Amino acid sequence: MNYQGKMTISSHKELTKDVFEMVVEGDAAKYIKEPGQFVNIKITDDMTPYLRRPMSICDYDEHSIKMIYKVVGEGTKLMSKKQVGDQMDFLTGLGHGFIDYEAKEAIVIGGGLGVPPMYNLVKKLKEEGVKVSAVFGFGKESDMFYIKEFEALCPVYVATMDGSYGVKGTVIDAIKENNLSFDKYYACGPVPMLNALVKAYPDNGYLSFEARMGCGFGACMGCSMKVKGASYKRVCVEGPVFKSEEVIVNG
Amino acid sequence: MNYQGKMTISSHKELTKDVFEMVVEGDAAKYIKEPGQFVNIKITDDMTPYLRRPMSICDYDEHSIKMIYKVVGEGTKLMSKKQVGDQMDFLTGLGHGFIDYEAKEAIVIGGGLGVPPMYNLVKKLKEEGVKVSAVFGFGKESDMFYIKEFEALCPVYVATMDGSYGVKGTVIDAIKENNLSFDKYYACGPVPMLNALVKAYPDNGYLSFEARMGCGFGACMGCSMKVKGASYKRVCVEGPVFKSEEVIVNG
Amino acid sequence: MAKLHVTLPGLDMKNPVIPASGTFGFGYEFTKFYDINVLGSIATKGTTFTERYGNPLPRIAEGPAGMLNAIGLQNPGVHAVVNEEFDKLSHVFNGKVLANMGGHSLEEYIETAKVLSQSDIVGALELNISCPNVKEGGMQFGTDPELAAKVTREVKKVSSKPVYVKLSPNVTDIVAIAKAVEAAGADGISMVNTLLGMRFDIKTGAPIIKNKTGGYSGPAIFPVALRMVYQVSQAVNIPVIGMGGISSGKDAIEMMIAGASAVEVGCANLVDPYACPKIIEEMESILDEMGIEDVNDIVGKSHQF
Amino acid sequence: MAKLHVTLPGLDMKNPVIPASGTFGFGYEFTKFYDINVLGSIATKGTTFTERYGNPLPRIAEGPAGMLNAIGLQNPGVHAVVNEEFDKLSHVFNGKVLANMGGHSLEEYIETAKVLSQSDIVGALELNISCPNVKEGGMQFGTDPELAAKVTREVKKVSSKPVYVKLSPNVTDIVAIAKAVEAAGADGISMVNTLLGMRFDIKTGAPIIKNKTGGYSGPAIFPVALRMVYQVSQAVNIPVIGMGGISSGKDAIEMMIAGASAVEVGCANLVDPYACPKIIEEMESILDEMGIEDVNDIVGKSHQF
Ligand SMILES: Cc1cc2nc3c(=O)[nH]c(=O)nc-3n(C[C@H](O)[C@H](O)[C@H](O)COP(=O)(O)OP(=O)(O)OC[C@H]3O[C@@H](n4cnc5c(N)ncnc54)[C@H](O)[C@@H]3O)c2cc1C
Ligand SMILES: Cc1cc2nc3c(=O)[nH]c(=O)nc-3n(C[C@H](O)[C@H](O)[C@H](O)COP(=O)(O)OP(=O)(O)OC[C@H]3O[C@@H](n4cnc5c(N)ncnc54)[C@H](O)[C@@H]3O)c2cc1C
Ligand SMILES: Cc1cc2nc3c(=O)[nH]c(=O)nc-3n(C[C@H](O)[C@H](O)[C@H](O)COP(=O)(O)O)c2cc1C
Ligand SMILES: Cc1cc2nc3c(=O)[nH]c(=O)nc-3n(C[C@H](O)[C@H](O)[C@H](O)COP(=O)(O)O)c2cc1C
Ligand code: FES
Ligand code: FES
Repeated sequence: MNYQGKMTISSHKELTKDVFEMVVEGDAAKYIKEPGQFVNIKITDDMTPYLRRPMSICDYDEHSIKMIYKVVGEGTKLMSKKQVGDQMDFLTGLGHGFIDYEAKEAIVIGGGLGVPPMYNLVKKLKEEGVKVSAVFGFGKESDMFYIKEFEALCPVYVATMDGSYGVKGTVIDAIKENNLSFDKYYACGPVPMLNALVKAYPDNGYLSFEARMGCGFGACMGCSMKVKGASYKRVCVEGPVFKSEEVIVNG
Repeated sequence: MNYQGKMTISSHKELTKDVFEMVVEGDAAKYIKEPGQFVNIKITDDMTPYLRRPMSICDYDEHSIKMIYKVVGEGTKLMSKKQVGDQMDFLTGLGHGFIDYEAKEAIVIGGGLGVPPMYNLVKKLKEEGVKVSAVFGFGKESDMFYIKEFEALCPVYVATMDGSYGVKGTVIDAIKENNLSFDKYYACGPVPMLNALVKAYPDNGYLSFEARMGCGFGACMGCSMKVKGASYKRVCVEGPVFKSEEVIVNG
Repeated sequence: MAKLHVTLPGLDMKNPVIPASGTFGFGYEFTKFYDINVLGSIATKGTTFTERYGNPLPRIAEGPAGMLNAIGLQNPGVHAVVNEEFDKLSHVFNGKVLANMGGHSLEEYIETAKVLSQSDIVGALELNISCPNVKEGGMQFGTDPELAAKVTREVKKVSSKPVYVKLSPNVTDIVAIAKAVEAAGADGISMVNTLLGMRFDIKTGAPIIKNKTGGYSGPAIFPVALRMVYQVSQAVNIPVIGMGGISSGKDAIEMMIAGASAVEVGCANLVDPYACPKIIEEMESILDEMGIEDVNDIVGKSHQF
Repeated sequence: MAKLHVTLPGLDMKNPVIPASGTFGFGYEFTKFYDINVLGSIATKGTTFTERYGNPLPRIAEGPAGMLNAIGLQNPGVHAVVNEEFDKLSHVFNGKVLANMGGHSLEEYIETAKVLSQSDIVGALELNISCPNVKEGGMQFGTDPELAAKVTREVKKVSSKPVYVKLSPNVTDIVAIAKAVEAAGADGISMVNTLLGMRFDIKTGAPIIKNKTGGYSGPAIFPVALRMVYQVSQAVNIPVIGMGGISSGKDAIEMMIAGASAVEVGCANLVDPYACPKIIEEMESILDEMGIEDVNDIVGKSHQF
């Protein structure tokens, strides 16, 4: 039942400016059930930063978790200074991830820091015999990361807002320009991207949402999202992955 | 003018239960002018504990400072966990210490954690040709520390409250039972001990006081003490050492 | 081993530690972490008569040594709470709960209290007149002694269980409000709720919390909470449940020394799901170290000074 | 490079950073650390008409991310301040100071203001009606809009310099008090003073601060201070000097976004004597990064939301 524990950093490197890959090892990894779940990390032992920081899981096995994160504030800055051998306190196996692997042709869609959780998902989909392509959106070429790692698994299409790499525009532009066909899609990224996707493709999608979280395990109601067919759902328990059919655009 | 700087721990060991000796190295040491001054330490880089922690100087040279401290609360507990190589931020050369070394026969008197600052003082007094003895008070034998180090410099007389070592009672009992004669005394220890000394020996004494401090360098008035002949003096700037003649007992 | 058992109106508790309302849901999220029967009681999520979705997101921000929230009393309404949430809870918790309740209006408080107080699992009601995060009702009842007394009196009339009134710290004179609710019949006082605070995104200039202001809680508010508990517990003759920033057994003991007869632990549960059991254990070991045999002996120990 | 120059009534400052009263003495202790001419101004230690020793020791305690103090306005009296302290300060500081003043009674405020406002080095007065650490006067003037207006009006009558009124956060409705002092002629508002708090020694049970309660300041109070500055700066037409927990350039910018036209930095100076110059430098570099040319452009930027 317990899914809390100290994890020890076994690898930590900068992928591109301010974006880091971190691997941690420890028993709490074994509570992760599926791609798209997240962990919630107490970065320091003191009172500041006070709250845990939620992070998606890029890849995992029984004993380790790989995350990719961007330094955006105080917490991630402190995290970036951690060294191999340092420990942090983790809550693991949080939330409901991507569990529907029944598709013929699927695309996974990641925007910025929404790219990492697609990694383990692509692996799972391929294991289940699904034909997968990946569509990623970044601001500009120098923001890109992890493309080679994905290319080793599946075809990758990129859109950049400034056109410095791949298609100029959004992931939707990349899907259209590359004439990608799919019967299911899986997406993670900024809310405007998710909203645009639901508008363009209202059916057969799974979208992973973010929210500022108080707890990450359902106790505080800090992350409630209005969805169709229920009064609300918690991003941290019922989510972070929601069906495109239940998402209320700009809800 | 600047007397603030990072110091690096070069040695750290437990002398007796909860009492530690720490040596730190760094440039800020060179601002120390005399025994009885103190340093003010920011133990962590974060906001808790918020304030610096004042500590007496047991011994020092141009590049290093030795302190002896007891774990009594959160700050000293965190300090006790620091390791050789760790850094802390120091304000050094604070306060006015013991500067009068003109005596024939002097005794230095230390109660508990008031013992350490006497170490460098004894050295100074001996350099100036003063005949020195030391009188130390502890709760019980197992609380004692640093006796051998002092015995290498001068005769040492001990009082313990429970009589488990030396004279049973206070430092004053030890002075009396050992018939110590002196024309000047120098003391540091808990306020009740200092008050008792001033009552017993109103003249020719120098006593080092403690106070909860906001800053340690004269800005906040957190440490003001009522003294004779002035409206008040700050323990951190005009003190911590006061003349017995100016101390108001139970002031 | 120190005795931790405490008895307050409606709450006979094996120890004085109660998770605070809004930080523990209706309890069962925590059964994933530990057996919640170790707790003295549970203050359940603020319940209103009708269902509430609460405020728009973001609802959470952070401060030094604390957090801000503007949940806005999201809850499924009193009937769903009693029929569904309390039912689920009664399968995993065999103690009595302190049922926290909010309201838009005097009428809503009264109707909610009627329903809640009839539930078997409810030991007492906790009347929240201090929620800073709802537009109408909420804190305004808690900042005016007369309104505070009025809602207390009306709720007392309809409640078959003891009523604790939960006070806001955002007031000039908390003692006046405490005395007013005592005079109106309150069986106990819970204090404090959150301090009203704000944070801004320096890039956009916008308040981080969509509702603009939020309630600040956590260690940062501990000295303020201690002061208020000290003041109020000396001024009234009903027990005070103290809260605000408690995150260790030492904190809980300090709060009881200030005058609290029991404590609630709020956002510490969110950061460390094991906060409450750890606090209970630590209290016991500190009391043992101090040679204190009964936790009741430290309640209000500071008042003699 | 971003322009940091700001102009407030009586204070033409090269930057908006002012060390807060009581945390900077009369300035010269800090000349041991840096050239204090880098500062916008200095809010000098609270001055009363007659000399005050202040409260008994201990005067200092700690809280999470903050400290408590109960100095009790220790100062050598207004004549000694003007003749000795300001004289010494004028040799090392060539700006104008914000002369903070306290009082037991209306009369003491008036007499003190007369003397202080005649000193050349004084740019403006800062009328402290919010000190929680003195028995009479002090905070009581700051918790009642009528009393607050009265003392403001009387001090304005005798002062030849602009008057800033320093408000207490320990109130239900700080906007009402701000409006009252504005109507009474205040030229500006300084806010906030400390939050009333307590800590206890768990071994003895005694309050750590001899005076029992103390004023809580530092990062812990930052979200509360931001909220109050936001509320007040929208409700009045005079400038607000914002303070409470500022310890970085980012904090100072957030406070100005909330609505402050300048900031004071209090107990951060005690922990890091270089706090103010560091804050000034950091403000400049953050504004540059954000592409903001004039710090005045961020004042009250949050009000549009
Ligand atoms: C389910 C989930 C998965 C995530 N996965 C990743 C990931 O794989 N990689 C990655 O780089 N980031 C991820 N994020 C965002 C990440 O949590 C934030 O970037 C991080 O918390 C910022 O912390 P900070 O202290 O650096 O920033 P600050 O702005 O200083 O944080 C202040 C507060 O805001 C919250 N916060 C700030 N930004 C966000 C945000 N975008 N989402 C949620 N809370 C936020 C923080 O948790 C904290 O409580 C995820 C968020 C969620 C909810
Ligand atoms: C000039 C001076 C020299 C000192 N020299 C030594 C020394 O050589 N060795 C040693 O062990 N101790 C010394 N002390 C006492 C030491 O500063 C405290 O033991 C220490 O600050 C306790 O910190 P804490 O966080 O562990 O305790 P806590 O009780 O958690 O501290 C809380 C607050 O109280 C203050 N405080 C607590 N006890 C004292 C005290 N006795 N005196 C002053 N402030 C206190 C702390 O600084 C802090 O602000 C000295 C104090 C002063 C003023
Ligand atoms: C996320 C969250 C939700 C809360 N919801 C409620 C509530 O519904 N009713 C209530 O009376 N108090 C509510 N509170 C206030 C807490 O019960 C408690 O009074 C406050 O947080 C102070 O305690 P703490 O510092 O230990 O968190 C809430 C607090 C938080 C952090
Ligand atoms: C040690 C100390 C002494 C203070 N003395 C005064 C004073 O004399 N007059 C006054 O108006 N405010 C006084 N204050 C309040 C501060 O000026 C400031 O309003 C408060 O500390 C909040 O700011 P901060 O969080 O940056 O410290 C004092 C604060 C401290 C910590
Ligand atoms: S973050 Fe607390 S319920 Fe989702
Ligand atoms: S500790 Fe601040 S003046 Fe002495």
